[in-house]
Amino acid sequence: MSESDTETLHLRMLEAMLFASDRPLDDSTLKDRLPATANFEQLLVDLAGLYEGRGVVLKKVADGWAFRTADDLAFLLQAETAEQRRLSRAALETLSIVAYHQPATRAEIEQIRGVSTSRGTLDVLLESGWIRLRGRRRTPGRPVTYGTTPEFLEHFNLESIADLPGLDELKGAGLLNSTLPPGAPMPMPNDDPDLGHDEDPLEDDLFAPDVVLEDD
Amino acid sequence: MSESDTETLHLRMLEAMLFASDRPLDDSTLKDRLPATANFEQLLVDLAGLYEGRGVVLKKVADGWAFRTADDLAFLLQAETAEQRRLSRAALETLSIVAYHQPATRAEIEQIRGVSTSRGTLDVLLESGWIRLRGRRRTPGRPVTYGTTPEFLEHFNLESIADLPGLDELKGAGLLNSTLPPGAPMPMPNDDPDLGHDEDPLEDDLFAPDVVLEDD
Amino acid sequence: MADETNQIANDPLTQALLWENQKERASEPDASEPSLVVDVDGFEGPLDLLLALARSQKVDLAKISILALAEQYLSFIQEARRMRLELAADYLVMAAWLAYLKSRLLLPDIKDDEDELTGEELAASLAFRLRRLEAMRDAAARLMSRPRLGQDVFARGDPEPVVTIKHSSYVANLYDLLTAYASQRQRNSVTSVQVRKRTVWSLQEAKDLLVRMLGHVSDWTPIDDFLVEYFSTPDQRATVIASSFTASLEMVREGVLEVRQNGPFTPLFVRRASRQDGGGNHE
Repeated sequence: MSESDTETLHLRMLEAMLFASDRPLDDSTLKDRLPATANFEQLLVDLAGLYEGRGVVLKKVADGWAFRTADDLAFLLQAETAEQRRLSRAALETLSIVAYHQPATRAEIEQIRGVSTSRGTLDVLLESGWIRLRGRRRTPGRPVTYGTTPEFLEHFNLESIADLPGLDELKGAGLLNSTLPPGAPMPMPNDDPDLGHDEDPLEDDLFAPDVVLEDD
Repeated sequence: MSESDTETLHLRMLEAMLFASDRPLDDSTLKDRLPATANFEQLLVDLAGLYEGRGVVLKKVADGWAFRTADDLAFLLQAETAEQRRLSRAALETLSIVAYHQPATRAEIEQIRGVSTSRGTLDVLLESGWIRLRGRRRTPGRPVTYGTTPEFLEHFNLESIADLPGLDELKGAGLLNSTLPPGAPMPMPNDDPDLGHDEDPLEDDLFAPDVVLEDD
Repeated sequence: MADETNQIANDPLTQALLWENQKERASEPDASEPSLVVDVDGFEGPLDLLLALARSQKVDLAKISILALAEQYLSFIQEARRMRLELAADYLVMAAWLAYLKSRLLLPDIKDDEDELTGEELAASLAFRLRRLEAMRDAAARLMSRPRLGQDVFARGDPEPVVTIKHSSYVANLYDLLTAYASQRQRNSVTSVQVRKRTVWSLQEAKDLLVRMLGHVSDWTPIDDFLVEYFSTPDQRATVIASSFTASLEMVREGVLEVRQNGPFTPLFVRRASRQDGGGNHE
C-alpha cells in the first residue's frame, strides 16, 4: 500500500469512528483504535478541513471530538425536536454560578443570588446531568461542592470550561470572586475531576444525613 | 445568493438532515423539507459522490437514505474481548461421554449420565469446537449423533481418540474405584470422519425441525 | 424568602428578566415606570429587587448611586406596606440594612471602630454584589444563547454503536475430562445397583416344613432329603439350608427334634425326639 493510500485509510478510519458515535470521543480513545503509525494530529486537521463549510462539521467539544450539524442549519432541524423543558430562572442562575464559580458550595450560590436555594433547583440541575456533586469543602460543616459535567460542556458546545462565554472579562472585573469585599484573589472555575486542595471526597453516606444538614 | 451558493446550501441541508435523523429518510420526507427549488435527485447524486470512497457512505436502505459506516471499516465498530471460561461440570461430563462413547446420540448420553441433558450444554460444547454433529443414527426418530473434533484431540493433547485411557487405566490411576460393576460397557470410541454403518449423513434441514424433535 | 416556584410574574420588568426572553433584555424597561413594580412575587429576593431598581437608573452599575438606590428600595417597601402586601422577612431585613447604610452615607464617618466598614465600603460591597449577580445573569443568558446540542446543533441521530464481541475460549484439561468421565460413570453405576428381592425362607417356614416332614419319619434321615424338592435355584438352596438348619436347632432346644452329624461336612441327620425332656444329643 502506498503512503498516500495508508493515509487515506487512516483518515477514513478516523472519520468512521467519529461519525458512528453520537458522543465526543477523546484523543486517547481515537488513538488507541488507529494504527500506531497514524499521524493523529495531522489526520484531525485533515478531517476537519474536509468537513469545513459542510452541513456536518467536526467540532472539538467536551475535551473530545464530535461531528455535529452546522450551527446555521438549526432552523432546518429544530422542526423535529421535541420541546425541551425550560429551566426556571433560579435554575438557570444557579447553573451559571456553578459553572463560573466551580467548585461552589450551596452557601456560595446563595450568597451570590442573595436568596436561599430551594432543594428542587439543585435537584433539577443534577437530574439534567449538567452539574454533579464534586466533594466536600474543607471548611466547618464540610459543605458539598458542586461542579459541571462533561455533558454540560457537550450540551453547550464548549470545548472546555475555559471556553465559558465572557469568562476572561468576568475574571478581569473581579466578578468571579466569591468572597466579599472585592479585591481578594480571584479563583478560576475548575471542573477538574480531581478534587482541589480544599476539597475532600464524598463519602458513601452523602445522600442521607448531609442533605438534611444542608437544608435550612 | 448565486446559483452555486444555493446549491451548496441545499446540499448542506440534505447532509445535515440525513446525519441528524434517527432513522433513514425517504425521498418524500427529504423533498418536503428541502426548498421547492432544490433539484432533489441531483443533490442525492452529489451527496453520494461526496462520500464515495470515504469512511462513511450514503446508502439506500429499506425505507430511505442513511449514512452508514463503510463496510470495510465495520471492524472499527467491534470491540473484541476474549474471555476464558471453564466448562461446567455438566458440560465436562457430557463432553467426556461423547468422547468415550462416540458416536453417541443425546438419548445415549442421557442414559449414561442418568440425567437429561439441557440443550445449552450441547450448545456450549458445539461452540467450544470440541464436539460436532456427525450424522444420524439409523434408528426410529433418526437422532443426531455427536462426536469429537480434531480440535478436541489437539486441545487435550491426544494423538488419537484411542489414546483416551480405558476403564482399567482409569481404575489404575485411582480415578475409578472398583465398585464399577464388571458388566459395565467398555466404550470403544470412534471419531472416524466417515460415517458408521448405522449412521446417515445430516441433511440440510438439520437446524430447523430436528432441534425441536430432539427437545423433549 | 422569595418563592422560587412562582416564577411567572406578570409585570414587564420581571418578564424581561426571564431567561427565555433574554434577547429582549437589550431593550431596558422604561425608567419612568419603576413605580409600577409593586409585585414582590416577581422577584427572587431583595437583591433581585435591588438589581431591578438599579437597572431602572439606566446607568452603568459601576456608577450607580447606592444612596438613590437605597431610597428607591425604601420607598418601594413603604408603598408595598401601604398596599398591605405580604413581604417576606428578607425584604424587611434588607430595608433595615439599607436604612442603616443610608444613614452611614449621609453622616460623616465616625472613626470610633477600626473594624467597622465605612459607608462607602458598605455601598461598594453592595454595588459589587449587584454587579456580580447581574454578571451571572448575563453569563446564563450567553450560555443559553449558545448553539445547544439537541436544539441548534445535532449529533448523529442514528449512532452506530461499538458492538462488543465476546470470544469465549473454554479451558479444560485432560485430567478434568477424565475425572468427569470417571466420576459420572461411577456415580451412575452406584445408583444403578439394584438390590434384588431375594427369596428368603423365613425360620417359621422352615420350621413348619420340618414339623410336617417329621410327622412321617421317626428314624434318622438326612435333612437334605426333606429339602431337595425346594432347591430349585442355587440362591434358594442357600436360604433353604440356612433357615432349616437354624429352625432345626430351635426345635432341638424345644425338645421336639434330634440332630446328628457324623463328622465335619457330612450329611446332617434329623429325627423326631423320642423323649419330651429336652437336651438333644447333637454334637
